[in-house]
Amino acid sequence: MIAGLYVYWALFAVMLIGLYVVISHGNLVKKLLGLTVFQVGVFLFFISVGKVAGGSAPIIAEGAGPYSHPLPQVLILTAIVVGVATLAVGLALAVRIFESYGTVEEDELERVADEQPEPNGAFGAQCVPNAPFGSERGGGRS
Amino acid sequence: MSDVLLNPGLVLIVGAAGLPLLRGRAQQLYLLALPLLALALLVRLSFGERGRLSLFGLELVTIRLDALSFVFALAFLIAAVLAVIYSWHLRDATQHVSAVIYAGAATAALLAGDLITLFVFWELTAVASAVLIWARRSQASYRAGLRYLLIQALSGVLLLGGAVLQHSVEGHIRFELMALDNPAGWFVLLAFGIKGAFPFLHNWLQDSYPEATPTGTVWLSVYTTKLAVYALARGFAGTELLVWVGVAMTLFPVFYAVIENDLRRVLSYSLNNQIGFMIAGVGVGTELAINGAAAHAFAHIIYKALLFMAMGAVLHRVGTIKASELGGLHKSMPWTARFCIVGSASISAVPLLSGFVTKSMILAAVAEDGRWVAFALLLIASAGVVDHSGIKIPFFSFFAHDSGLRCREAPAGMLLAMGLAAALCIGIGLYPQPLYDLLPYAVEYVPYTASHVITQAQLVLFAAAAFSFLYRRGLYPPEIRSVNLDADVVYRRALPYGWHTASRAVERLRLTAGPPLRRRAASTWVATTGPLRPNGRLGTAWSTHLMVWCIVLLLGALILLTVR
Amino acid sequence: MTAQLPALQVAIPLACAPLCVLFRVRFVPWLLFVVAAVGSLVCAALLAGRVASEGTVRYAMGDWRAPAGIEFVVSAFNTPVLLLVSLAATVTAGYARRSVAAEIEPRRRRLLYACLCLTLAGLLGLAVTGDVFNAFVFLEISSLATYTMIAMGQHRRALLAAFRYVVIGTVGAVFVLIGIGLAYAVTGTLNMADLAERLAEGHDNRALQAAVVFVFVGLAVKMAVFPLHAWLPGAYAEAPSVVSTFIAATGTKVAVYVFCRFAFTVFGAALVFGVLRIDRIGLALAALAMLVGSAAACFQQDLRYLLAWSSVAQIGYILAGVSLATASGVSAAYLHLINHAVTKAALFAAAGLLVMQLGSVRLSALAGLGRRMPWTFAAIVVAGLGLVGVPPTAGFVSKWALVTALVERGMWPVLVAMLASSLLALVYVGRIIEVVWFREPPASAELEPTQSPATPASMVAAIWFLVLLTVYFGIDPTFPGGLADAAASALLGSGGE
Amino acid sequence: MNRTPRPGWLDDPRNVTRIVYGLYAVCAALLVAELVIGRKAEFGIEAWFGFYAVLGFIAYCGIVYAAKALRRLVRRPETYYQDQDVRDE
Repeated sequence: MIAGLYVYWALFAVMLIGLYVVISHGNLVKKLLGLTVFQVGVFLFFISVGKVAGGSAPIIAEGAGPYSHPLPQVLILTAIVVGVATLAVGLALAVRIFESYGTVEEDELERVADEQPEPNGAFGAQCVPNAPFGSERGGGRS
Repeated sequence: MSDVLLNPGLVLIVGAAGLPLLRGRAQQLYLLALPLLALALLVRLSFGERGRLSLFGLELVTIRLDALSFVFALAFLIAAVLAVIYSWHLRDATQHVSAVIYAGAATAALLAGDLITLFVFWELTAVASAVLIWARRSQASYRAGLRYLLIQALSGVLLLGGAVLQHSVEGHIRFELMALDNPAGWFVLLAFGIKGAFPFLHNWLQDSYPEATPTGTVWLSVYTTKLAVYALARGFAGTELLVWVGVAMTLFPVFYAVIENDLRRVLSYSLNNQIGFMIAGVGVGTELAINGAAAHAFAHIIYKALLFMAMGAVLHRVGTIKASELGGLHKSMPWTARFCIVGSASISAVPLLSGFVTKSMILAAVAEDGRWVAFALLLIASAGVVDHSGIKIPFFSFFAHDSGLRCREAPAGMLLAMGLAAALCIGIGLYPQPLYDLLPYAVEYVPYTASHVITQAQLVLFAAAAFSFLYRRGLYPPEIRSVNLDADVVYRRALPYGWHTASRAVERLRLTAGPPLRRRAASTWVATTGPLRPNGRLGTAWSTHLMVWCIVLLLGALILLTVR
Repeated sequence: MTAQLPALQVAIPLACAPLCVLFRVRFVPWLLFVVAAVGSLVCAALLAGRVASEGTVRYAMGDWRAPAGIEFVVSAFNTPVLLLVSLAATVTAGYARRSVAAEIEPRRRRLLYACLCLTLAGLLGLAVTGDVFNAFVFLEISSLATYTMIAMGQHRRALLAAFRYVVIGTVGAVFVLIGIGLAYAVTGTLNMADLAERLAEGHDNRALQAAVVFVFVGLAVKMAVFPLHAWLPGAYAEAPSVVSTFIAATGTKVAVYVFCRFAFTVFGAALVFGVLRIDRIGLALAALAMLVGSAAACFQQDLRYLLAWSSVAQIGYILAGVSLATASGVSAAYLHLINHAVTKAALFAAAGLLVMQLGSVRLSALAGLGRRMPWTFAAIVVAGLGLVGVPPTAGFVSKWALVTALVERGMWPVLVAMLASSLLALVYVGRIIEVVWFREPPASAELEPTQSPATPASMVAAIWFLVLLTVYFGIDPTFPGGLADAAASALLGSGGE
Repeated sequence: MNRTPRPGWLDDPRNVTRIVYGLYAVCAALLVAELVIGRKAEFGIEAWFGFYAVLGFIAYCGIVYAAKALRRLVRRPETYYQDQDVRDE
């Protein structure tokens, strides 16, 4: 009835590839792409759960044979919308980050954020040597 | 509820409030009326428990009158009457008020049927009696009183701790025979032991009693320790440990009494020694022994008060009580001397006097119990009593070499009180049956057998002969102005000295070892808290790799740990 | 009309969101948010009344019956959450007008209000839905709106914080989705009640067990359970004040509720705590969170970061209560959830006011200001003592309940961690007090004339309303306590234990 | 104070000596009485003749000598504690 276990292994691999991209790549856009791959893997997993071997599309008609379970497909339509929205938000943020930091590499972002003073003077670097609870290097983060 | 007020002790405590309102003769009469009233109330009160109160769910029994508490209460109140007469000349409301409260609190503590009531009055005796020491109004008495109060308060705290423990373990706070198999018993025993001046816990007594006023010491000599004896007889009768504690108490003060110069301190050591006899009796715990302890306490209260009265009279008239300064006073104070001799003979257990008919009960009980080591040691201690109280007190103050001091005879009130006390000593000695009738158990003891009279007379008189032998050969230790170290050296000298030394050492250590230690601590602190700081490994904003790693690892860990 | 209440609960804020964007008049978006918040509060109150009198209310969306259709369920276990979220929204709405005006540039204000409405709708939907997939959708609605709002923070670090939250939050949500998919594969249903019925047996199914783990790890991200907490400090501290006030009170709390709902009424305590022993891991993580959160809070230099780290610790308390899986534990968790939400909202609101007036809430910038701004700092101190758990604040009541629950189960190590954490809380709250009252103000502050604008009454009123509510709940905890007890018994009663 | 320093009976050393000899005589009489009347005894040695007399005498001397030894150990000047007290203040 189910399309065979190898499908699950393959989809599992897709998910892991997505996650691996998120972990291994510093570039924010690549991270988002990895995230999308991960999501797509999950979506496919959902759909494969509803697949009935030899079943047709779930269209009710006279004399129709067995058909795949429609509910996962409906759900995944919603999930795809959610995924697209997430991707949109993420990309928009990436663009904003590039505009304000000049880079989308996460390691560099961290360094740039620490090195350059914040635009607002009140939040600028305030070094407190030997304060009882320690000092903070470079710029504040308020 | 209203029968709470039937407490003779409460009569004294409440009545004391009226004293400062009166002046002169009216105050004296009122002062005398208070213990008489309490005495009348005590005699009219039937045996049994009354005055029940409920406090925070605890059942308090404020009055428990039975044969044991009655004997002690009777002695307490008679002594109060005598002490009031003795202090007839005194115009010091502070002393009167505190003395009457002290007597009342001690009496009420005797009657307490539960540990909480006992604790309340136990502490009240401590506070009220400390005022009697401070009333001497000297620097030495102030400090002695402070030490005294501190130790007495400690006893109270231990008692309260014991009460709480007993309540949590046994579920009640009744004051009954206690066992030493749980910590509550040990707490309470220690509390009683402090007030009863057990060896190494005794020094508050010799430290403070000689510093009190002449009249104050008379009051002090009556109550605190005898209250402890009563409490031990009630709570720990038949406890083996107490036999040996008692024997030790009879022995070691004897040596100190021989070399002590301050005669009231000699009496304090002697007091300690007499308490030892009673505690040994309590420890033996047979009917005869308890009877002996109670009877001896009764007689002891009278003759010890008499001795302190005599010494107080000397102090009152002469202004010093150092044996090295005194001598030959029998010419100036003949009656005081006579009464003092009666007291001394009583404490030495000379036949026909009160000590003879009571102490021998304890000795007989010890012998009857087959404890021959304890018996022999008590006999040796008895010989010692003959020395310090029987001979040293009257001899060095009233006889010995004439110091040349001349003064007037003691005031009439003092003489009357001493006379009454001496009469009681002789009366009990001659006709002990009424006292025996009061004792907790039926008495079949006959003091006046030929054998007993001969042995006791031999003991006393040969000891006296030894004294005259040694004294005339010049072998008796001379009276020397000195301070003799006792257990109090621990807290009066060693502890303060140790504290000073330790604090100096700490200061030095701070200066030498401080900076490197501080540097080390600071670097350790930075190393351990580093990750938590805003830019430390944990406190910083985590990168997305790290966060996703975390979630993946947590997922993996959870799957490994939980899914089976 | 009253029959439609469960739908209205979500529909009102959801409808207000697009309207916010449509209207360009200055104050209308704010007004719409007020309408959404007050409307949902009214709905929540009416629903709570109905639940109290009639028991569980079930509502079939579009009249499609469960299990095929989406079902909304209002019962004792989610009325506290509904009330809390809508009340927080209402107070935030009062606070928002001046705060948003001060912090957000005009063209983005209506977007912010729209996002607030969406977040509100998402959180309420998450609380009210009886369908697991629907729960995922609402989770994403609220999350997406939250990411956007955080990015509107004044400083560019907010962008980074929001991005990180997007990544980890999405991974978490997808984990939840995987879990739901596995559960669906096993049972063939998405309705919570139906799932519970079908999951009563067959606990040794590995796919099912994996589903539980996925759902809980995913939700742990949203709850900010240590070590998945890392998004929280940045997100709370960099977001606009109004946003941090709102999400500090609601975001993680609703996630905790969903956790409870899944644990007790979907998978069942027998599976989650009996077979899988999630409770042990939950308690261990809770203890870690308490210690690390409070300890890190002690070292923060910025008031809002400090508060955020303290939230990490407080989530530990709540998680500990839930993980006990006893009536008293879950009740204590609910109570602490309510009390902490109110307290932390008050603190973030006060921090927002300080940001507005001083431009910074670095502790060094606050030195010696206690005398100049006594009311604001008094509010911070009272609420801060609530974090420590000093009577008579609400924090004391719920911590006490939690201590009793822990003692009942003999969880001494967790109890020790909790007491240590409270001690650390005393340290960080003490630091605030020390800086604010006992330090000399920095010399520069003396020289510059204070140009701080007048304190807006609406913001102060909002702050003090929350602070007084904290104290009131501390003195008379019958109302939140009753809600919490009812919730705990509703959860455990149907949890199959 | 006492007005006339008239010499009392006890001021004469011979009288004191008489008293002491009287005491010795009574002691001797008591020993005789024990011999004549006899007494009960509980323990072994106690039954020995003159046990109490010897005990009284020996114990007394022993105590006095022991106390003399003790004095060498514990004797301090009278101001011993006062120094401490003064230093405290």
